[in-house]
Amino acid sequence: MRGTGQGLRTLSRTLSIATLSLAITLAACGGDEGSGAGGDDPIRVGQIVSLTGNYSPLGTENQKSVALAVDKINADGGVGGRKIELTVRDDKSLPDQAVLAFNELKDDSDAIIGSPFSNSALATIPLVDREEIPYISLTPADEQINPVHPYVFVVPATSATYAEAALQYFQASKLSKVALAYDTKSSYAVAGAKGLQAKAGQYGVTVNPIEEFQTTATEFSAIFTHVRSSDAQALMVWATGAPAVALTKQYAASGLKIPLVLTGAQASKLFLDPAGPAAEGVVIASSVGVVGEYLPAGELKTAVDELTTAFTAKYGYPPPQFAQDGYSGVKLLAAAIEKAGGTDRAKVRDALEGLSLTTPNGTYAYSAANHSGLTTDFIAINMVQAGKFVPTEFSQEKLK
Amino acid sequence: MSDLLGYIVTGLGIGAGFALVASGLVAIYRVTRVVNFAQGAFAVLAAMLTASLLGSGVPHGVAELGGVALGAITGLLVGVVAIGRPGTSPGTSLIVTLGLGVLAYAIEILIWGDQPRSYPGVPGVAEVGGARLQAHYLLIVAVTGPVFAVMAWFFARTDLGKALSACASNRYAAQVVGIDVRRMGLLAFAIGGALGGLAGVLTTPVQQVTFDSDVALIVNGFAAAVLGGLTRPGVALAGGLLLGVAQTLVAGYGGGAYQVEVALVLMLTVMIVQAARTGPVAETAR
Amino acid sequence: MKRLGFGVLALLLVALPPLLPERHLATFVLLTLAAAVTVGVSLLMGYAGQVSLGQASFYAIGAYTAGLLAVHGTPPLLGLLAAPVIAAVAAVLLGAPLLRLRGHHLAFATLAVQLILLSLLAQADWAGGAIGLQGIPRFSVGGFELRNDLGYAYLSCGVLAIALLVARNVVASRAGRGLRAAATSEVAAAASGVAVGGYRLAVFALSAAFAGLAGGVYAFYLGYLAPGSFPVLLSIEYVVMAVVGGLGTIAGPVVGATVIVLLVQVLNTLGTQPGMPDYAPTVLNYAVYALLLVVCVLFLPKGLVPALDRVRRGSLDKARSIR
Amino acid sequence: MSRPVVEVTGLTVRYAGATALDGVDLAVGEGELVALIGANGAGKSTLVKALSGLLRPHAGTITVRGRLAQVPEGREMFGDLTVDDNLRLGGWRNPEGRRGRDTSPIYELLPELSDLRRRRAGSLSGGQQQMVAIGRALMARPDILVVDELSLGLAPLVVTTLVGHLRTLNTERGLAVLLIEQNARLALDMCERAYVLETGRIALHGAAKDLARDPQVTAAYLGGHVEAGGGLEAGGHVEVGGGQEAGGRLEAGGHASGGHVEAAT
Repeated sequence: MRGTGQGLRTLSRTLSIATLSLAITLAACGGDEGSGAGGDDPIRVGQIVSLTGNYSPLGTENQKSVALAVDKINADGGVGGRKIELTVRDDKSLPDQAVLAFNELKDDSDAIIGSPFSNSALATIPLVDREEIPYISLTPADEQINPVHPYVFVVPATSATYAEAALQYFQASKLSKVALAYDTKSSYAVAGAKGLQAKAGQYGVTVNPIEEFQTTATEFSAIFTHVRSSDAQALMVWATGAPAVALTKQYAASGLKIPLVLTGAQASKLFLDPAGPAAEGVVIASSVGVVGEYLPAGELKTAVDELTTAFTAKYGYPPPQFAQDGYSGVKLLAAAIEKAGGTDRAKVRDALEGLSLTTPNGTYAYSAANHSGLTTDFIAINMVQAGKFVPTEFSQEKLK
Repeated sequence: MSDLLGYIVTGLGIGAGFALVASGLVAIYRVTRVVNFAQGAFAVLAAMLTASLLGSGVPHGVAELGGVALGAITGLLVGVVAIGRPGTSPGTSLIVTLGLGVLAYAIEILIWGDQPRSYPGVPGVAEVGGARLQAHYLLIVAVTGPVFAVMAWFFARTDLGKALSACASNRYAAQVVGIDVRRMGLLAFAIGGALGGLAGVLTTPVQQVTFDSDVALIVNGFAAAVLGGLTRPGVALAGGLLLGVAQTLVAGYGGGAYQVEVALVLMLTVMIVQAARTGPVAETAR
Repeated sequence: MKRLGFGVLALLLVALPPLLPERHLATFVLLTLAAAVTVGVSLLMGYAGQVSLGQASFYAIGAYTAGLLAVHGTPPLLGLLAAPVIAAVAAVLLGAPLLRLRGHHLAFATLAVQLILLSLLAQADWAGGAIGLQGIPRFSVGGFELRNDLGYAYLSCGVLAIALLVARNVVASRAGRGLRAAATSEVAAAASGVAVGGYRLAVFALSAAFAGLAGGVYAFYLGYLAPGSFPVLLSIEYVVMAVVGGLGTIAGPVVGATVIVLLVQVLNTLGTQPGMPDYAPTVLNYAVYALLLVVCVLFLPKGLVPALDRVRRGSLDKARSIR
Repeated sequence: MSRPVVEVTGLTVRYAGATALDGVDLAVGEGELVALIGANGAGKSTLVKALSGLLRPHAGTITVRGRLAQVPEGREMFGDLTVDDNLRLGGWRNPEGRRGRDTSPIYELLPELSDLRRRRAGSLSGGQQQMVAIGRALMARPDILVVDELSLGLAPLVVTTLVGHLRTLNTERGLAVLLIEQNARLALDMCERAYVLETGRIALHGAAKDLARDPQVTAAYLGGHVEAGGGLEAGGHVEVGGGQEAGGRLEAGGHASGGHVEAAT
């Protein structure tokens, strides 16, 4: 060990090197600030998205579809003649990185499209409140809209909405006793489970047994054993990611004959591919866009087809739920800016609150009291048949 | 009663997966004194390759073998970096394997993307004493048993196995009799890689695999291995099975919300009891 | 000389924040907090010879302590002061059994402790559960509320300065010498009358206190806490920062944290450039982290600071010989 | 001295700046019994490691003609393995391959080991372990055996037996032995020639007989009780035999100082 004095000399020197490199880096980072001069001022949209870490499977789909929507709008001449300029920042699936990204973006952005990770969004929202910048959230957490944050607008249907749509399906299908299993570590799942229990009574449904598991769980025979010994007529599972797949595979082998009901988090190939044949016959709630091909011709069908065609052409597979969210988010923002006649933040906010727009996710109707926008009407209850999502009779009736 | 039996058999199936990861850790640790943090990555890489091979039409069996082979090769490569430089202490090697585990993320995402993968295993349902379980669990148990038997035979009956055990028992003496300890260490890494790969290949059909599945594997594997002080493959097998059964029983009769804690608290307790019994081993980490 | 070193550091910490563009102040705050945590990790690894892969637990404990107290109406200053105390108490309670373990056992044990903590936090409704603890007020003393990032930059600078000063004094003290002896040979240290266990526990608690204090500032700065803010990778990051900077040096943690944070920022900017494949940020991030760690451990085992020092001394020697 | 099996010239080994061996010259001829004595820290172990190729010398050359095998200090058993496995692994580098790992010749040479075959080496007594260590070294069919601290921690009677075995091997098979010992009396007794290693250098070397009478050696290594010119302390009785006699019997004390050595010739 060297003497402390020498250590400190080193310290002072290395610190000055560090400072210098910091300054250089920051200068380099700041280099893009002045761009966009000349011609029409572009509309600057910042996107905070999880490109690395746990939520990257969602984030990459968000980013692809946001970029696709921006390209399409720009190709069609922009919004009010102004092009959209997109700046993307990775939050690494970490809330504090989302805050960093927000701070980097806020001064140079007319609006922000938010992270698919609910913790990131919730960390950013206090800053959104302070900065008063329109924030289009791509995560469904109910906490974002309850209470209403003036500048925060949520795109995906929230867990509570999914729960209510499922209850409507149960009521219509005369399933009055439903077993519930949920991931205690996922805020989406916890919110969904709570929503289901809270509203079950209104639809004449009793929820029993209630089973808990963890995101890391790989084995679910205990849940199936408990459900088998109950009189439940369906099993509804709230989960995201890996456990949903493992559970579905094991459910297929469990010998249970009652319907397995899953939610929007499973309405994509990210679930269908790994689950394989085990997913056959599983009931999955999704946004209507996922089953766009079964929609009757009309405004909604057109909106869905526009995305599906463009997305499939570019990436080679149909757009999953998270892609629909990203695409819808950009559409909503563009419509609001158009309506506000510019990028004045307060005006865009007001425009969003009075907006009604049909996107691949359904028809949004934001209001001062409701920043969620989607109703249960735009949630389809589907069954997996031959590896595809097919609307149940209940939903086909509704779609007509 | 049939519930209990079902939990136990399923627990054994899960535990066999843990045991394979654990035995890979043990195989490497005995010979090199390195706790290999990249052990979970072997499983992930093997499973990913198997999924790709099956997807491109390679028949079952061959695809799985390919996965295990990739595990072994990866093990060897990790070994070369972790212990290849003369004078690398086990503590340093531990941090190197930690780094290589993260590097594996980059490689996996580059090649296979960040989406989960899975492939079908043994289809259908088996009934054991009135309890239903996925038939694939029986395959896992059926493969794990002979693998451990072959390992026991290899270490106890073949000269190469004895040489590996010799390195584990007394490194200096092994050098004295002319055993190339470093080469044996690399062999151990390759064996550990193959065992890790086998774990991944076998367990993926009942679950799925993502690039970061390795954390759960390594934690459970370490918990199983630590029961035998990281040096006894037989105890690691017992540890893995115990851990698997404990988890299914807790989920079955307690609740599924605390499964992770069960494994971790068990691991901590075992380590602390062992340390209290043997006294702190002076082993600096770096 | 000692005074001068700290003088330069103090000057830098005071002068730098106002010069930074506001949008980079957040980076500065998180960097400084990370450096303060890393001071503890470096102390633990370099002086007590122990790897902790769970240091983010104490960061989280400090953050939740401050956050929960503030949410329930305790004055923020009290919450901030309680953060390091509770973190240190937790470290003493955990350390008493855990520090019987050595090397990789301790590494796994600390990792396990963090996984358990995260799991419990995610299920603790009183702490906000998986959705997180919202509505933490901003830091304030008396009637003065710390609103802008510049204030937090100075607050976190203060935390780093405290961590560095305490660490320096511990290193120079009798206890510090005892620890160094313990790190090299526990038996020899014990034989020469050093209370190894006690010192080791003290350093563990001290490093936890640094992390706790930094966590407290983090809670007020961000105003929101969730289990997802403290992943295992964060703990590994601290180890990388400590190793890259150089263990057992005072400057190491600061340099390590600076290098890593800046590199990650640059990579993030690079990876999200238009035209980059969508996996670029992930792959770059993981690959560079991994390679930096592996290369540093294998080829610069003492870290950047001593390596730079050697280079400098080498060139000085050359200069002298020419003269 | 006949043609050397081992020849060391100008051997220098350094650890992190400290010089452990400094220009050591040493040779052992075919079928010769040579002793190397020295105090703790003189560099004996370093020399052994360099001879076995476990250390890379800084300067100098080591020439080994034929095969060299080592009986390491502290026996260094494979404690978890059986005696038979320990022996087998001794033949790891044997050029005859699998056949070279046949352990039966060792049981003929060292019959005491026959009954211990299946025992775990770690469970044996110190003397039995030393016997296994010698057997293990013999499995390599060496031309020279480097024995590092034969007597350390062993009872006198046991040491006698071991020395007996080494002498037999020497006379009947022409095995050369380099005996590295702290117990100088034992070493000088058994061997023909001897080297004295002091702080990394060869301080003295010559016939064991002469060295035993050297005042410096007696003062430093034989407890200072033996006067120059061979004067014997009352009660102590030392006779140094040629070391070549078959069946030579030797009783040796465990330690140099105050040790009591008798060698019948």
